[in-house]
Amino acid sequence: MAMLEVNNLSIQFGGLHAVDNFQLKIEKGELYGLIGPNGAGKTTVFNLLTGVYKPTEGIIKLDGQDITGKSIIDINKAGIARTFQNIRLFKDMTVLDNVKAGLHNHYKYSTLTGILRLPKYFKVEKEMNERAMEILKVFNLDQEAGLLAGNLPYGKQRKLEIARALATDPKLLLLDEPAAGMNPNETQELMDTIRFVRDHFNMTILLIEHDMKLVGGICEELTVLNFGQVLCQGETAKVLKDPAVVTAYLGE
Amino acid sequence: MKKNMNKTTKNNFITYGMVIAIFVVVQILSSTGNLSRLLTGLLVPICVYIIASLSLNLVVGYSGELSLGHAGFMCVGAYSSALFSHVTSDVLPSVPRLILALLVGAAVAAVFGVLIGIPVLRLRGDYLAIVTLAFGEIIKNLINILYVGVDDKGLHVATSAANLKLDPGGKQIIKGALGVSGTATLYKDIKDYFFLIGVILVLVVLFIIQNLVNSGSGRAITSTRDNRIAAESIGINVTKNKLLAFTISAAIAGVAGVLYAHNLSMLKVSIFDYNMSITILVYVILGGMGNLRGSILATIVLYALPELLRGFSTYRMLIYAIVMITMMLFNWAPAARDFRSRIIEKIKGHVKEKEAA
Amino acid sequence: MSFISYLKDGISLGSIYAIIALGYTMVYGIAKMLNFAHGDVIMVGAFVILTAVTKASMSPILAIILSVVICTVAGVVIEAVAYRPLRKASSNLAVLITAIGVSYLLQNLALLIFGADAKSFVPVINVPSLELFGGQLTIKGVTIVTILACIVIMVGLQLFVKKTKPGRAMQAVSEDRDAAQLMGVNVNATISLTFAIGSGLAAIAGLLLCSAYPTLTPYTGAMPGIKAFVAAVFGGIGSIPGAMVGGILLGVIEIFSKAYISSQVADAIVFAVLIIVLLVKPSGLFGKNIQEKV
Amino acid sequence: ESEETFKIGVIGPMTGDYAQYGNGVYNAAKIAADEINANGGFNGYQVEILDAGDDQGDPEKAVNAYNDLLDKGMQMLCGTVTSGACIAVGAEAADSTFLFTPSATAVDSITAGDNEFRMCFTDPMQGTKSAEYISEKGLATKVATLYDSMADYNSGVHDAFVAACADYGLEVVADEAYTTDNNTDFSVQLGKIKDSGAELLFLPNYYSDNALILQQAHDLGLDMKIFGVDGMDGILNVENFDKSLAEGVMLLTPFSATGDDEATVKFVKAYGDANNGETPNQFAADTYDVLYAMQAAANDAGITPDMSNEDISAAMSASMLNITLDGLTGEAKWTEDGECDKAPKAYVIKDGVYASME
Amino acid sequence: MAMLEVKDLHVYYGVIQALKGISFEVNQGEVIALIGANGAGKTTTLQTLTGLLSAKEGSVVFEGKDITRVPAHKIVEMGIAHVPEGRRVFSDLSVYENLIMGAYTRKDKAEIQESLAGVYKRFPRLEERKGQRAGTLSGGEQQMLAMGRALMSKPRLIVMDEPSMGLSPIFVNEIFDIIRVVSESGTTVLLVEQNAKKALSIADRAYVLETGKITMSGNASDLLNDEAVQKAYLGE
Ligand SMILES: Nc1ncnc2c1ncn2[C@@H]1O[C@H](COP(=O)(O)OP(=O)(O)OP(=O)(O)O)[C@@H](O)[C@H]1O
Ligand SMILES: Nc1ncnc2c1ncn2[C@@H]1O[C@H](COP(=O)(O)OP(=O)(O)OP(=O)(O)O)[C@@H](O)[C@H]1O
Ligand SMILES: [Mg+2]
Ligand SMILES: [Mg+2]
Repeated sequence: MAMLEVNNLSIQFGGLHAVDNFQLKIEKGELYGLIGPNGAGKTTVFNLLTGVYKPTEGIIKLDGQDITGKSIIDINKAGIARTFQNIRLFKDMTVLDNVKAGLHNHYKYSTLTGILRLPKYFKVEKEMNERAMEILKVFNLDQEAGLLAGNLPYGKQRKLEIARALATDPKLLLLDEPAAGMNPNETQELMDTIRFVRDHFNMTILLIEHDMKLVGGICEELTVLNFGQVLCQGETAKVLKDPAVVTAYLGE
Repeated sequence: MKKNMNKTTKNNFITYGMVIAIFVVVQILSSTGNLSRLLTGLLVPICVYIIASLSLNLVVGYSGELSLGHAGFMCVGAYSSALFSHVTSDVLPSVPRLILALLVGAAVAAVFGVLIGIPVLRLRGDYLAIVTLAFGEIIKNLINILYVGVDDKGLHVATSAANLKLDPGGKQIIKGALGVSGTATLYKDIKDYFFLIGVILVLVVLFIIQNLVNSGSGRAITSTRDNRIAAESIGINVTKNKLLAFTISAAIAGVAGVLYAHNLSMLKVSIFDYNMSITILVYVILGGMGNLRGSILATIVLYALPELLRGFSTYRMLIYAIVMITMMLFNWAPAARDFRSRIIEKIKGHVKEKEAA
Repeated sequence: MSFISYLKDGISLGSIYAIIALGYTMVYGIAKMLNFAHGDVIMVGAFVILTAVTKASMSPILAIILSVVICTVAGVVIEAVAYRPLRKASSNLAVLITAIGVSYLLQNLALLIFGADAKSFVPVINVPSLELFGGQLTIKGVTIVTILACIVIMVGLQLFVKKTKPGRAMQAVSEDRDAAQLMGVNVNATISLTFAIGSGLAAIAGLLLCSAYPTLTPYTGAMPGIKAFVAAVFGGIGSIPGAMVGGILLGVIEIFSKAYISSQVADAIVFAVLIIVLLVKPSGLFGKNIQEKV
Repeated sequence: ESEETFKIGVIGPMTGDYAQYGNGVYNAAKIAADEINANGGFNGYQVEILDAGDDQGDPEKAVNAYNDLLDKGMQMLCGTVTSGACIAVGAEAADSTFLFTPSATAVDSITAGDNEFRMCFTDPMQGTKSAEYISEKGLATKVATLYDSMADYNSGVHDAFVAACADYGLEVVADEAYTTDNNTDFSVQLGKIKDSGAELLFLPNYYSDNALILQQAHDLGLDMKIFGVDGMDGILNVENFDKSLAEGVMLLTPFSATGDDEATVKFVKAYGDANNGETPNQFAADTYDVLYAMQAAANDAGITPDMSNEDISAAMSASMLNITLDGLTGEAKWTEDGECDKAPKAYVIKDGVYASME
Repeated sequence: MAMLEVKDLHVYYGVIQALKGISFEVNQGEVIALIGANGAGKTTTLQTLTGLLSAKEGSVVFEGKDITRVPAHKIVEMGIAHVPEGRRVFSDLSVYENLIMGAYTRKDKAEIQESLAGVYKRFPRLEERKGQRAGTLSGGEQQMLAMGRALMSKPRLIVMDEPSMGLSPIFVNEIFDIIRVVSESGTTVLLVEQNAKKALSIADRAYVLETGKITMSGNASDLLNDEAVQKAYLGE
């Protein structure tokens, strides 16, 4: 069974068919890319998958479970986590707390336990700290654990967003332009991290990116979106040579 | 990471320490006769407003919602507990009665917090502000037509004095606009301990809020404040956590109301208007959002200021207004902040130089 | 007939709320701040007119002009001294609190200058009442003037903001001050202009308020200010037509609740209706319900 | 030198919504003190009115003001002005500092201790007396009320009036209220009152609200008798008020500033001279009498400024029962519970002045 | 004399020093690239030039006039336009209204219409969407709008902050083409870019910024071939 199966997905804004009859199938463990010209509807697809927008039509299945129309929270609980094109960190919280917030649904104690500082509080918090530090280490952020997230440089903020998403222990990770604003060296480093995350956490990853070096370098399969519709789907190397993709997206 | 844990714990203890230190200093001054009657009289009200501003800080500072109706929660806490005290004044000794009254006030205010929070917390920003303001005014309006009396048959509730229909020998407790009188008189025997009780309550409230915000629920609450959509995207139930913060805050405001009602012999509803909510908001903002110690200090300074300015008679409130504006500018204007941090840097540099030399 | 006459009363009261709300919403829309001192500027305006007419024997027209000028200047000065330094503060609540401080300041200044005694406002607007249905329904001259003024001001403001260059600058400033600067917009001047217009309108509102309800104390502006704030939110704060509609509706609801339910809890009912409206339409009647782009 | 003077405190709203009442009290207290100092003071000692303690009508701030005045050496209190505040301060002053309120009308204001006295009538007394008077004089059988239900004074008088109406055979055909926050538009209430068939409208409110009510009643063509209590007094002195609107208004009050007796004329002149020509209101007159009653009691008790507050308080309280005062507000005696036993006078406004109805 | 002369610029955020004495110059007609890692101070430099930030020390001279203390809105009038980082379009205004805002300092209506037509010609997508609220445009569309808006003021010097961020490859090429066209039509360009390779390939000269200081400068083609630059900024 595919990890993600999307059929006939559509949404309209006013008269604009932002996403139209979109299909997608991603197998477990795959590193999948979603590309396309600006305004093609890529971010909108993410928003549909994560419940930010409700589709006008279509079905989304995660690991066999129908999640169409569910709330953002329930979809996250079902196993999809994401990052945002315009970074959305908890800026006034520490780096560590950002990740711990991501662990929220997996390490629980009651509010009263927290207020009264019962032994369980200390035990769970300790476990959370350990787990959070483990995740931060993957992204080389463990040194910054005590800083406020808003004070991190841009590149590290992007990484922290991924770390936070990972903390929710998803089945599918959605990354929206993770390399935006990074220089080539930083991008290279990010590619290694994404690959590591896939292997180490046994994750399925769908990402949007305009940096062809990254897309070509790590994505196994690609879907190209144009004017809300699928232009081309398939293996990365093939898709990138498709003449329609070259004219619509890549250029010479 | 260890260090980080220690830092918040240390911070919490500094706050407790500060409160206790203030208490001790005040006790010493008062036992040596160095505290004027005016200041002595201010002690309990200051505790009332500290509790209220801590409670509002939970909503404004940590939950990130602007509430302009906090006086409403104080009001229901005050009235319900005063009613309780009057009704039970013959059956309970004052200490357990006061403890129960505190619980009653907190519980009733919490119920109102939930009832109001459920519809209201869907709104944001200034809209939430106006709706909380509206709720505060509604509470005030309704309590103003509330008449409660007690006689041998039990409790009577009506919306006008004429409809109360008490038996001869019954007494009116809540009298509409005339409010409730004589509550403090019921506690004459422990009146001298009210400041101590106030300080203990402040410490308990600090304990609750500090521990809450440093727990899982607290992280959920602050993450929602920082970015709602991101919080939802990691599975945090935004509404539930906002409601949690709002309810706890309402209960604490209720406690402030209880202390208010029991420290004075007169409780009238027109006091709990939006002006009071705003006054508390002023304490919170001046002290800094999410800064509990700041709330405490700002409350002490701003509450005492107009009282200490009594010597200026007619110019008193004018001076207060000017001082308030100036303090806000000094505390919040970016230019002033830069200026301050530069001074602090300089001092630090100076100290280092000295140390080096 | 009584329904019609209640409706008329509601509109008379509502038009007063509306005229205050227009100034409120204007300042909020552009400067993005709740100017809690707006109601007190109204009070200042009314005192200026009253003093000019009774103490300096000025003609009403001159007194009104003087009041507009003084309020305009006061608005600009208040903005420059008390609000501008906080424009880049890390929380926009800071300036809200300063506005409250300014409100206290104006009230207490007025108290020192004019004393605490309530004063009756002198009739300045001498427009005859309109009699309808053979005298069964009388619409007061002040009401007619207020409604006309509301419409003129609403249309004028709307045209000004949408069609003129300074108006467009205001829109740009309200959205993104830095970007507006990069377009060549003088942000300080634009916000000053906003306050000038808002405060000028406050003078007019003071005149109409005190003509309709001729009593004046240093605290006269406070409650109508809050009500107008409610009206502005009701209509969708920042929306100019919304302020007008919100004000009128607020007045009508208030009068109807007094008439048909209870005069003691009329305010509670008004506020309850407000809450219900906001729950159904979270950004007010005319507010744009903008979905954040994620 | 300070041992040689009595220090008297005044507490009331000097700022805020009720500032006009507090200022009236404070101004009158200073005038009375000057006169008293010229005619022998308290038992031969001079009196000094301390700077007014501002309470904004708030019980909590009133207690703060009370403590502050004690710090400044207050030995006797002339206050507080408003009822709620007086209840709170009364609890503090009970059996320690002599409290004499000119104007707090709620019954509870002076019940906390035996050392607390009142100059004005109580709410129930005014309400009941009004119903009695209306009934006895046959002014009306159907009456209407309009009052501020959020203010303690108005609502206290109102509740007593409505209760007494039943006893005196008056039918309340319209019982309308407004609130302090909503005290400018009375169109609906007055409309209902107009339609109710009432012959008389009872207005237990302060004059500033009543001035607006009269204006709107006039606009509405409301044609019925208007009856007020002591809060109505002062209406003729509202700046720029069109006095013709108040023509025919009746009120039960112990004092009127337009009275032509020598004492009133003298007081009104002195008050005007000291306060830019302002006319004293009911609060001022009651305060003036408070100071003179204090003088009488002080002379009777033979107190001296070096005595403690408690001693002064006890001595004064005892003497209060011995004295009678022929003051601006009538002839008064005090009972043990601190109440003033004096008769209200009925006035009607005629040609812009108060005329006795007798 | 150079069109723009920047001398020894020191800029602070509170107590944090972001620029530690930066000097460079831009000559009439040139395309100058400013490259550097995240947080090096590129945006800070541009914002100081156009008056959004004020320098603690140093001077900025544009066409012989000292503009160090001139407020931002006057600088626009003097002929410098700024395409800000993160686009900063007026999201509540329509695309058309955004463009008209760009011509705020200009008076002649006919000329403004002419410029508008020019922008529409260069960015047909904007004409298609001229009635849409700018806030709902996709990232790329917003970038076009920000560029178009800056051009509406008919600047003599245009400074751009990462104009290629978030754009599709084809569009990145297009943006650089547009920059070239803008430059060829006589407008001087100061360009900040992460995409150092592209930036250096169209620039005449370039400066490298590292933690608030200029560490290298020279002809763009020389830097493109410089080993250190290649290693640090070109990912080779
Ligand atoms: N809430 C909305 N209301 C109206 N139109 C919208 C909304 N959200 C997106 N759109 C439109 O839908 C289209 C697709 O937008 P989307 O953000 O998905 O593009 P994208 O493929 O992510 O582009 P980019 O690579 O530039 O980020 C765009 O034309 C955009 O203007
Ligand atoms: N508002 C601010 N407050 C405090 N520090 C800031 C602020 N803005 C920027 N900085 C700091 O100033 C330095 C320079 O930032 P700047 O934005 O100019 O970098 P940049 O070169 O444009 O980086 P990027 O490639 O990420 O856009 C950084 O260290 C940054 O953290
Ligand atoms: Mg996108
Ligand atoms: Mg930058």
